[in-house]
Amino acid sequence: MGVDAFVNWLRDAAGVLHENAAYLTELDSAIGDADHGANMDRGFQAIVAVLDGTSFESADELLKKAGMTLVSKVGGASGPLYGTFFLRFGTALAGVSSINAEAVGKALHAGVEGVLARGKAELGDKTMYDAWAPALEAYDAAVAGGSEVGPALTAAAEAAAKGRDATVPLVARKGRASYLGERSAGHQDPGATSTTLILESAARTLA
Amino acid sequence: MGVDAFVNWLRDAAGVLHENAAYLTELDSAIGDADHGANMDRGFQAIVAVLDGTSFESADELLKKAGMTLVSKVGGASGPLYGTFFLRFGTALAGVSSINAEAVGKALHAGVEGVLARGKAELGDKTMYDAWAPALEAYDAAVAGGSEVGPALTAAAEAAAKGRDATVPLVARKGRASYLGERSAGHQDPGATSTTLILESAARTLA
Amino acid sequence: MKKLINDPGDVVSEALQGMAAAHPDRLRVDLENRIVYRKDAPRPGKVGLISGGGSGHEPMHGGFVGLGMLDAACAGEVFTSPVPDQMMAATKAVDAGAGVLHIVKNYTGDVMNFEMAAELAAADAGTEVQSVVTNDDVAVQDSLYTAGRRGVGVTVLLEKIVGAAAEEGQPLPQVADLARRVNDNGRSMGMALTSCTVPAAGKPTFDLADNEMEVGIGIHGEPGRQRLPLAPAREIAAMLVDPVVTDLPYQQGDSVIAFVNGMGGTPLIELYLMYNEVAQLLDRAGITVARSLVGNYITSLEMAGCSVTLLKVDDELVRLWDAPVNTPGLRWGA
Amino acid sequence: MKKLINDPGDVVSEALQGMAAAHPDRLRVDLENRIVYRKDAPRPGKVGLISGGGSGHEPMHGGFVGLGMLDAACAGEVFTSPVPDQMMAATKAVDAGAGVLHIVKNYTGDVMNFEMAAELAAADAGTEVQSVVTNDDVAVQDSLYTAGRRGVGVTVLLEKIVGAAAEEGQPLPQVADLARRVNDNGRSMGMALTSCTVPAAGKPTFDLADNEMEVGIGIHGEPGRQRLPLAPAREIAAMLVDPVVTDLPYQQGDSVIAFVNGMGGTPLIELYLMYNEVAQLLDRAGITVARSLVGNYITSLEMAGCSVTLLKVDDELVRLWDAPVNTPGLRWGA
Ligand SMILES: Nc1ncnc2c1ncn2[C@@H]1O[C@H](COP(=O)(O)OP(=O)(O)O)[C@@H](O)[C@H]1O
Ligand SMILES: Nc1ncnc2c1ncn2[C@@H]1O[C@H](COP(=O)(O)OP(=O)(O)O)[C@@H](O)[C@H]1O
Ligand SMILES: [Mg+2]
Ligand SMILES: [Mg+2]
Ligand SMILES: [Mg+2]
Ligand SMILES: [Mg+2]
Repeated sequence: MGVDAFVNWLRDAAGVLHENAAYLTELDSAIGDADHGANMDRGFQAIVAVLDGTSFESADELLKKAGMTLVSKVGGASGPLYGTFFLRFGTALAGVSSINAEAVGKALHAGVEGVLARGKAELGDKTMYDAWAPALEAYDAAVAGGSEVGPALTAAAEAAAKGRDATVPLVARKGRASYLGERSAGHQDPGATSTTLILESAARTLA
Repeated sequence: MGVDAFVNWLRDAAGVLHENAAYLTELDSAIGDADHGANMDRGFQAIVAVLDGTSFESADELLKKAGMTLVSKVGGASGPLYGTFFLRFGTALAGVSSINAEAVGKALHAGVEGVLARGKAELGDKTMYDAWAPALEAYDAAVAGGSEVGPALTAAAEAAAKGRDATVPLVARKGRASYLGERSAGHQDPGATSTTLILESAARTLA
Repeated sequence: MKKLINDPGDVVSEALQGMAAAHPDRLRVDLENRIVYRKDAPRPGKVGLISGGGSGHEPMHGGFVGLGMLDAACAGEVFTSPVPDQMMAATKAVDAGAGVLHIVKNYTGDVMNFEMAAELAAADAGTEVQSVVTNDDVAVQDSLYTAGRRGVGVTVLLEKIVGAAAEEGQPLPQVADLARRVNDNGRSMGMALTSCTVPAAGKPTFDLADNEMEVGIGIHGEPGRQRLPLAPAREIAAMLVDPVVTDLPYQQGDSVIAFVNGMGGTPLIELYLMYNEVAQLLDRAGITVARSLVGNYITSLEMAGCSVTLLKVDDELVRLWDAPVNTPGLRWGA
Repeated sequence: MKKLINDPGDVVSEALQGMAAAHPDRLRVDLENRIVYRKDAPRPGKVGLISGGGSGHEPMHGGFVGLGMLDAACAGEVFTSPVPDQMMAATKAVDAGAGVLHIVKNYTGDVMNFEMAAELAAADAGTEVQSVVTNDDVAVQDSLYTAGRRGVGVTVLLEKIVGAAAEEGQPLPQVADLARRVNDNGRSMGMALTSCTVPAAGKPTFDLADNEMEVGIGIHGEPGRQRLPLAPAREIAAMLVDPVVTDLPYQQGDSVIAFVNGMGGTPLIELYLMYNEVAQLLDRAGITVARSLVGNYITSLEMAGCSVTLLKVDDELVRLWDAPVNTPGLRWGA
């Protein structure tokens, strides 16, 4: 897989997040502060602007730049979390000669570890980690079963969607939704939703 | 006519204004600041409190006290205007041995002159004077035709009601409604409405 | 009606109690007469400054009592001018022999009640009383044949500037002249995004659709001169600034105090955004902003909206504006 | 959405331009980086104080920049914490060799972004940076197992008090300790009568019926802990004061700064009325009010509602509270 595939991913994700901005903000209104859609859209539009102006030699440079862009443009909880994800994802690809299913798996793991290091969420806290964690597991299982990147990402995205849906009944223990206590139950986590969109986009574009 | 009749008038007017407080405020919302009902009600309830606590020897003392009470308790435009009306109405009755149709007529004239002196309104300015002026005229005509106080006040109240209705199409040139310019047309003046209520009450109680 | 209140009939007296409790260092409140006094009034040799009006415009006027501004403020019911008894009591209490100036906003009720008070106070104790009536609202047209223009934003600036003159010991005639000069050089225009609710009335004074605004409003929740489609801040600023600038008229090279005032329910972020538009318009008109004031100072309960006031100033007015003031609503240099 | 704005995307930058235009005497605004600086920063020998957070809380934080308070404030998008680049730039700009204190409200986003900035600033220029996180909101329960309590009203009091300490030249460790002491001694609780509308979202964050209120809200328009029937001010005051008093716990004989804060759309008349209730409750609890603050200081856009903050103080904290401050949002003694 070359740089182009990752450029496609970021552009595709930007499009999907833009289309879903109002939806993500709607979800964030119920248990947060009504900015998740605007945050993700602002960040990924900034990435698109970078892509429009620069061409990248390597996937790791591209993805690190994407991460730094998110850190610099988003703010809020999602900025450092997704920013760290892409920074570490990119760093994990540095020096990798052939980006295959295994390399992408390592990068995903590195990225999600970054999310954990920053956010210190645990499974069931009703955060984006509730989408990332099952996605990683599904990805690993698929690769272990012989899948290539594309199908493995499809499995990951499907697992993320299940994880996202499973956030609905949870009482939040991290992030802004935790302030609501019991009242956070019954609502889908916005971050788990954007994570799923980003993984679905990956499944479409990275193959 | 003795003090009692005037006590009845003030009590009756207080009751009617209390019942119509929301209506007067509603009228004042359209072209003013939504307080005319509260103002009139506060003032006349204060008069009732005075009546409950004091007995008056003469109609002039009673009515002057009513006027002073309105001045002291109402504020706004209606406080000084109605306050002055009752002060001068009372003053005109001072030393009058028999309060008959003529004496009441003089008192009404004196009161309305007070309203004019304070407010400097002209006919057609869309104020309470648009109810007072035709009322005076009708009262005088009735007395000239031989009417007693009761029927003369009935004629006055009917004329006031017509004057009140005639305020509807007018563009206000005095008071708060004048700030609205053309937009004041199409609304009935609150003060002309309360004047009519007070005169109707007089027709019912002074005889 | 959604308000932080108890019984609607107790709003004014309970708010005054709150003021008294919050500012015991600077204010003394006569709850019976609903008068907010500067704690150390009367000040020997100083002209007493009194204002007052309906409540619902906070911080005006009670919040402008203190060093360098008012000596007393009389609070009426919400949107209802106070009664002469209050102004008389206040006049007597702040008179230290140098006379008293009444600062009255031009509303029929305010003018009549203050007039009665001045007549009575003069007759009663021989206090020398002068009055100045503010009438800066350019939204009111044909003012010659009506109740005239409303007193709005200029009142705040006037109380500050005239307060400084009184504080430095200027005599009554001079203080009164200054007050008239400030009024003559100031103009305002306001607009509303929402109505407000008089507590005793219990519902909004007018209804406004989500895509509408009222332009040319006063400070009593009354409808304005025109109902227009909601517009961007840039256009609203022009609607407010243009009639103000052309009315005096302000001219290229004039220096002004520029005052963007919130109507009570508009947050500061929007007022600063409006100020940005206003400053740009003034810049284009060649008018220099000597000083500025941005915030909720003369309000209409919880109404959303704003007004723009421009006061043409010379060095003397700027000096008096800059002089120390220490009131709950306006404070600097002290 | 009824607001005095142009394009929703430009609200923050246009409001910052307005601040810059309104306060050229005291502030310098880096519009590119969205940083409000004290005009004369850096001050030689003085610990630099920086805060920041999402916009929509005005006057906090930009309005608290100036003598005796902050050296710089970083403005994020509405309700979105600023990014590390801003805090890094501000940190470098205000560092005068005495180090920099970051004042951070406890929200996941704010904490993470400030953390990244502190790491980068320390690595980059060798600036000594300490951080204090405010978390005074007693509405948040089970805070041990969650993101913890929100930083709300205490932040305002802390910025003032710690600002005074920095102004008088106290060294960074002492200033940071003081900040933690202030935070440890302060508690807050808030409620909303209405929601607010994030400009980019275009509609209210939550819907509330005419007879409902949200109790236990923060400052980001988020729903609170409980939706309750609308209650009189007296009962609301008890709902806010009781959990605050019992949490520290405050005790008979304690002296406090009592702070009744408006959420942005609540007019001063209601805040004073609330203060009256709060003062009576404190009086009954035997708690002495050493100082008070009443007004809209840490807001949620145009939300109607209020919060109560109590800060237990000793003579030293009162002395620092009373020290001169000259910012657009808070000013005395200067
Ligand atoms: N500690 C955390 N760890 C992982 N994810 C988190 C954490 N805190 C919040 N999030 C995620 O961030 C999302 C909210 O992002 P956003 O609305 O952009 O930021 P903010 O909460 O600062 O407004 C939540 O839905 C949640 O998925
Ligand atoms: N100059 C005036 N002369 C006569 N009546 C007036 C004048 N100005 C106002 N009014 C009357 O006062 C009424 C309003 O009274 P009110 O609402 O109690 O006082 P305010 O206008 O001060 O709120 C008007 O409807 C009008 O009839
Ligand atoms: Mg959010
Ligand atoms: Mg009225
Ligand atoms: Mg009125
Ligand atoms: Mg946010």
